[in-house]
Amino acid sequence: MAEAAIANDNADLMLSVNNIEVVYNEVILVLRGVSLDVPKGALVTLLGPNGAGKSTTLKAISGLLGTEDGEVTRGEVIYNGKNVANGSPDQIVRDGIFQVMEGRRIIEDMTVIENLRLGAYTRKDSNAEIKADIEKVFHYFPRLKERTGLAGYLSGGEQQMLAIGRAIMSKPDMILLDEPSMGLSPLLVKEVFEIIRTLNKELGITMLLVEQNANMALKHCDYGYIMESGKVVLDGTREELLSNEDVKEFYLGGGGEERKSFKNLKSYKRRKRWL
Amino acid sequence: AADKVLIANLADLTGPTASVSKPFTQGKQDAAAYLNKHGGIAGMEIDLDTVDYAYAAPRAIAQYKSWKSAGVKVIQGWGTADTEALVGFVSRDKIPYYSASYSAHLQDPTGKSEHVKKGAPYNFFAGPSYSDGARAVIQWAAADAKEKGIAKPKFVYMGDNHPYPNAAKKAAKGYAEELGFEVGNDIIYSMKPGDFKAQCLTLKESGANYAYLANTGGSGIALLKACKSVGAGVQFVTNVWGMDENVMKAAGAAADGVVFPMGAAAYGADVPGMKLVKEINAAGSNEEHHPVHYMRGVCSFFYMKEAMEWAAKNGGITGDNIKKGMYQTANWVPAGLEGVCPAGTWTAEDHRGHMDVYVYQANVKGEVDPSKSVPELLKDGTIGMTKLFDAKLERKPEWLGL
Amino acid sequence: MAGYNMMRCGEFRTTYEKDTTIFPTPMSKKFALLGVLLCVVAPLQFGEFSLVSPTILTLMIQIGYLSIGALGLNILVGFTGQISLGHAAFFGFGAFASAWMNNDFSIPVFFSIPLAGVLTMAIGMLFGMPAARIKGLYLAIATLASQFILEDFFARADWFTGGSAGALANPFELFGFQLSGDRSYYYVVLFYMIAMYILAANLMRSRDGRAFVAVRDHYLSAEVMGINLTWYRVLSFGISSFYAGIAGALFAHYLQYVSVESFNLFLSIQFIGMIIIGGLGSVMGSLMGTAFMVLLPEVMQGAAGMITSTDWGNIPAITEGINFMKEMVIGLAIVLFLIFEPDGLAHRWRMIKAYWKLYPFSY
Amino acid sequence: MNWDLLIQLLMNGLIIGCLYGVVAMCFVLIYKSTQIVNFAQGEFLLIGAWVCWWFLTTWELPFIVGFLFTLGFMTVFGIALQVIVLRPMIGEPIISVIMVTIGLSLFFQASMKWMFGVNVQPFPRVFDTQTVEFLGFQVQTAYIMSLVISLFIMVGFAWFFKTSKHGLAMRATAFDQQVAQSLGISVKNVFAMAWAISAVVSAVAGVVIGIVNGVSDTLAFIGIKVFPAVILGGLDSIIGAIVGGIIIGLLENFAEFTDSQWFHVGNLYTIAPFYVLVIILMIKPYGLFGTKDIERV
Amino acid sequence: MTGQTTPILEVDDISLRFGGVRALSNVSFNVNKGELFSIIGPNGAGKTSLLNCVSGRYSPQEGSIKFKGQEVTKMTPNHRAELGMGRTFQNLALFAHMSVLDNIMVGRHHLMKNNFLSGGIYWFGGAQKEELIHRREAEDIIDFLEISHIRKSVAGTLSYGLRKRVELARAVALRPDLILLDEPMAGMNLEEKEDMARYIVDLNEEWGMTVIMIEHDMGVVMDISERVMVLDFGKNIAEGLPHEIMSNDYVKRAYLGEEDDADENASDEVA
Ligand SMILES: Nc1ncnc2c1ncn2[C@@H]1O[C@H](COP(=O)(O)OP(=O)(O)OP(=O)(O)O)[C@@H](O)[C@H]1O
Ligand SMILES: Nc1ncnc2c1ncn2[C@@H]1O[C@H](COP(=O)(O)OP(=O)(O)OP(=O)(O)O)[C@@H](O)[C@H]1O
Ligand SMILES: [Mg+2]
Ligand SMILES: [Mg+2]
Repeated sequence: MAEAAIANDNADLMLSVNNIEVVYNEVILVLRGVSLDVPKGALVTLLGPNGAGKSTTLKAISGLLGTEDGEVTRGEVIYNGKNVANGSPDQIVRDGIFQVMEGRRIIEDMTVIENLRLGAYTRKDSNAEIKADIEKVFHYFPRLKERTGLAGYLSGGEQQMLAIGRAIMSKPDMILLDEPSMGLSPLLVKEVFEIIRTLNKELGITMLLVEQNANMALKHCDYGYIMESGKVVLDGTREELLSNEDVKEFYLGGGGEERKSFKNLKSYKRRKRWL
Repeated sequence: AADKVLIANLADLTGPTASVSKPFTQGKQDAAAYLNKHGGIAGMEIDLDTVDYAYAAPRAIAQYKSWKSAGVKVIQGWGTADTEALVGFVSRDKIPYYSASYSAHLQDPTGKSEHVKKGAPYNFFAGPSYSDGARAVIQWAAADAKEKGIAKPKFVYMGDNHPYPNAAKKAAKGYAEELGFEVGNDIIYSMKPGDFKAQCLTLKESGANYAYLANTGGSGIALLKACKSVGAGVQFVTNVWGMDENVMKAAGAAADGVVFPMGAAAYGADVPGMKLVKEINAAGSNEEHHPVHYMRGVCSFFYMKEAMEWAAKNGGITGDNIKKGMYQTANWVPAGLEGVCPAGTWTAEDHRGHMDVYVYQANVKGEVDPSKSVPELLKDGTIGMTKLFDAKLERKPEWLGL
Repeated sequence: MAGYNMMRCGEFRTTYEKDTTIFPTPMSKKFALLGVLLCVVAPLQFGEFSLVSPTILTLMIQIGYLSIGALGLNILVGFTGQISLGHAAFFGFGAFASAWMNNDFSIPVFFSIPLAGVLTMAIGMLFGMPAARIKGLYLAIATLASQFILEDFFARADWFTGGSAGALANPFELFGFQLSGDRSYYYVVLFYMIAMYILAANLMRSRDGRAFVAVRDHYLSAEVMGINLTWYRVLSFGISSFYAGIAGALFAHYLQYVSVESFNLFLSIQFIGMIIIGGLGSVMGSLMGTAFMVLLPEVMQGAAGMITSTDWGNIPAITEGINFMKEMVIGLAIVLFLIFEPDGLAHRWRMIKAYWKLYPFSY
Repeated sequence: MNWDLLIQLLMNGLIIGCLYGVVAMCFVLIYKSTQIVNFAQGEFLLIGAWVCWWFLTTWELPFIVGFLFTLGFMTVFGIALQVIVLRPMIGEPIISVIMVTIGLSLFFQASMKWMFGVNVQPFPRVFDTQTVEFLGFQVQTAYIMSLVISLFIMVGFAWFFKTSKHGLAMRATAFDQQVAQSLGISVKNVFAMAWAISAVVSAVAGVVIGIVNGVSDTLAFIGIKVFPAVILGGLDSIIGAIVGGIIIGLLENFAEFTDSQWFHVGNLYTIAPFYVLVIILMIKPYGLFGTKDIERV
Repeated sequence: MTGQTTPILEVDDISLRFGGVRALSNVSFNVNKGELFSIIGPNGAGKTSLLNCVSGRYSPQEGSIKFKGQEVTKMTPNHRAELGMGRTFQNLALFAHMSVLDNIMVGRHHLMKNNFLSGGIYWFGGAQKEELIHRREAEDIIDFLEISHIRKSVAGTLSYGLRKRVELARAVALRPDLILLDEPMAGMNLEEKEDMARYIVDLNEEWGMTVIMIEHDMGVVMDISERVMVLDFGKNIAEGLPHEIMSNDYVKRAYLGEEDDADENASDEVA
């Protein structure tokens, strides 16, 4: 996608996914040729309905696909100039890509601190520095500090915070975020996006963000892609997408005409598809 | 081409009982090799089909079926597992089964004894039953106690709570009482060697003078060692599988003085039959020495051989005729094995072949050097065994099957 | 496990009834019937010529009763997710129970076999009680207790097991006919096997079967869905023991002799091997796995025999080692098999079918 | 009541218990990092014992040297085993992996018998005093050795798992391999480490038993025998393993005592611990120190 | 809306502690029959815990819970289900290895009679007949929730959003009088939320189920719920009609974090 580069001021790509095809269990074809580019330091978002293949795309990048016997059967994932498709996940993390998986996935039988320390597993830094960073995470998410018990007993949202905190701990070059705002209260959603922006703008961490909360995502992103049933169907800069009628209608709500209340949608919308 | 006779030979070369099955099987294989060098059985070459069933009864059964369909007339079997599992089949198919499982209840062909549920007409074995073996060593113990002047000697039966060790329990304890022993509570120790100091402490505390070990050698070693370390001053007597050269080597000083029964003379013993045994060895494995179980293997095979020869002369080799062949003469020893196998008598009502038992004592002098082989140790006299006496048990009808 | 959904695609059914058959496709139904037919004619003898040798026949009988036991264990492990290391003990209990009822109360074998199943079921539920509280591997080890406790019980309870001498079991009788020969007894086993497998297949597509799987997959939400955890955990012990009991009884009346020695921990472990190799949670898998475990040693035996019969047999090193190699290969075969097919035979079978059904488009 | 005997038995229980504890610890090590219950544990002990025996008899090395060589060998063995056999199984159903260990145990049993024969072989004299007096009770010197070593090992691992980053990695891997990988943990290396460590510890126990009872294939049975100890302490607790071991050891001997003094049932020694085990589990379903599963929805 | 105001659920100041953590302290509220009742509150406020107390996963240290006028505080979850209480979970709790259909059929469990005996002899014990009847029920639900295309696929392999929908289907299959939904719309995009909202409204209006819903999307909450309760730090902060809650400034501050700027995620919905 050329305009991706153009769209972004600094043109050098960090990650570019070229027309990949993903198959699960040797039989279930899920991605049918997905391509997307993530420029260095950009915040790119990936939207789409359930089952579109967003998480799969992220797993294909981070190499976690292999752990669910899925496989990239075609195309390539170029990260800093080298193809990491079907690479081993731990190596990819060392290379600097860190995925925050969908649905929290914290280590339930460890404490919050231990979880955070695991986030820093690949770092060579001294304990002191790691301790400092843990404090930083607590600064972002104060209520985590109070939770001394096992992480498994945290509330859904608290677990989500911990998951993001873990990503911060690993000081990656690039973070793949899978629905970070899921299950967070409105206030926290704002905070989380603030943090994401800070990480992106201040620490210069490149972000690929999968979100259902299109409003928030499009508000913060530089560039966006929209997937449906295993294909990228639309992409553009923030402005382009925000002004796109279909996006307005299906993702932001209240496209064009005055938005109906959730209660009075008597007839279901017929899904309009781009293909 | 001289026609062949197929003889089935079931062995446990890899399973839990391998350590004793190996020499026993070797005995039979050497015997077969020897006989084939000297015209086989009744002019027929022996085709000895040795199969390892790793002490797994189901595998024994499957093997039995294929042998049966191959028209086997006689089987050399092995242990409790296979023998018990096949009793029914062999008596239905009329195939004599020479086993190394010496449970007394296999000695009642008709099932008239109140101790057994069903007769085992086609089961034979050479050597004393577990019960008679126990009786023999208890006899010795009684004499020994008298000698030492122990007024009321105490006897304890030790073994796992398992068919094989329990086989001689009733008989042994009954006989011990008969001979005026005070019989203490049984002490149970697992067939799987572990740490048996607990049992030894109990034994020590029970103040027993004589303890009978009913397990196989492996766990016996652990027990003897443990009891030595807690210093339980008890005279041990074992069953026929409880003691041999390897056990002496492994147990070392702890095995010294243990008394045990044997169904055949020790290898190299000074008896007329030993000449033939040496030739058998030469014809087969040609080892420097064989453990005691080898000898019973040889005897078992030769008893079968003579029965088969009789059968061949009297209406051909069939299971039935071989069975009859066993009954022909009283107090018989296979030609050439005099003094090796005790004289045996089998009748249609009573398969208690051997009522007289050789009683031996193990002696271990000084420290055993583990890097030396058993023959070496025997040579330098570190380990050895001496024959104490021949126990002659009377053929009591009420003992049949007990 | 439940990958069966995959073979459904492209199959259209007109009624729900057709949709809930045991056999996912008409093809598989034909296959099954064919299999049964083969089993029925297998032992027949035409004059001199017979389809299977007596050895094969015994092996088939062994596979028959063992696979019933394995299926029982699979209901416990595969469906309800509770590992048991004491299955052999229940198998043994069934064997003794049937012999005992037949000998001491002269209940005809025809009835004593199912009765043994019921009795074992009761015992199984008793020993299953801990499952109410204990889970996973902790439970597995707790069942190890039932193995040792029952084994010890067998060795002491002379009245029940005949103690060290073991118990005699009478041959199977039907209207005064003795079905003791392999050929005739084979049909007894076959009948039971088919019956028990159909029973299981039905169980799995009805209410309690689903409850079992639900308990395995997510017991917390299962409870919220109105499933009584304790009851179903214990019940699955009961049902698996019922199968074990039947299998044991069939074993007893086949051998016509039962000895304590046969029911040790090793057999329990073998049972587990059968269902894992066959495929956890797969009814047919239990059968395949059993066949694998029973035939493996025999095949190895045959191979060993062949090698020794060649002039290699004269090389002492080989004749010495062959038996050990045989045992080693048995272990190795299990390892390799699982490396290449960790989900068991049944799963591989499904994948093959699924592959042809819906490649390359699934959704 | 016979106090003297009771004391002696309990002493014995304590010492054997520690040995059980060491073996139990091997299980825990594997389980903590891979969730696998290693049914080939007994064979690990056996291999350790045989290899050491071989060094001492055939090569006639002094004990210390031979022992260290053995530990070295077992490290390699553990890693090799993981790389060749268990690495392909990463991510597969745990139960299948457990079955693999069963297959392995069959394999090793046979191969050991083939290599070293089926007879019990005595160890050369290692300590010039086979037993030492201990509160008026004869204790095999070897057991003292195992006791000391096990204490070291135990403390070491307790620390390792609680604080070291690799310890955490092991626990994380055990909890969820996918997540562990997403954190950059190389599951492969973690497993290799776990198996190596466990193999080494097994060797220690194996050698000790070998010294006391001599080496033979039946030595492997202790692998099964310590299951109750493992569970009693809690599958994933190092401390628990030792405590569980000691408790089982004491139980056995106490059972033996009551049996010999009053009940005369016979075999309480082997059976009683199981009854107690079940009762304790009914009260504490995760053993004494095992961590509960999180039951949160 | 349903006129009568007989409470179907009465929660009388319950408190729940986990060691130190006070998850709930003296929470009381009633839910009337046929109502659509929402619970909102910051993360860790105790919403899920509250739901767990109602559905029987946790038992509160103090207080009592009445369902249909019946004391259920000490009752086991499965018993409550039989009384007509269904729920979905915040972190998915499907039977991962079962097909979607079987998942739903499990929901029918307490409404069915056949057991391992009659089930074993499927055709003769009347099990088949019963299974088919309930299968029809299940299919109705499948059609209603538009998941017929994944009827036979294994639940564990579905995408997050679909799984959520299947969970709803499973809960509906119990035919509960009271259904508890824990963040049913988490991880869905607008379009899907609209559908989900639709289903919930229909369940409430057409299928006559009383609904208790935990949800963070204020837009949805405001639009479809009749009454809203706010939890924070395990306490019942406020309770009332949606617009009342929206104007409650504690909620604005502690939950929505609204300064005056038109807020995003729920913004134009609420305007
Ligand atoms: N492990 C798996 N095995 C088989 N199919 C899978 C697997 N994981 C995902 N799928 C299928 O791949 C498709 C895309 O799944 P994916 O999780 O990527 O969707 P998504 O865009 O993340 O949806 P959501 O927004 O709900 O998370 C879905 O149809 C799902 O059923
Ligand atoms: N089983 C438990 N053990 C210990 N603490 C628990 C347990 N369950 C919940 N908690 C604690 O209780 C508090 C409330 O948890 P709960 O899940 O009810 O919050 P919530 O309102 O659902 O938050 P969210 O909206 O993020 O899901 C949290 O701080 C959590 O840590
Ligand atoms: Mg997703
Ligand atoms: Mg919650």
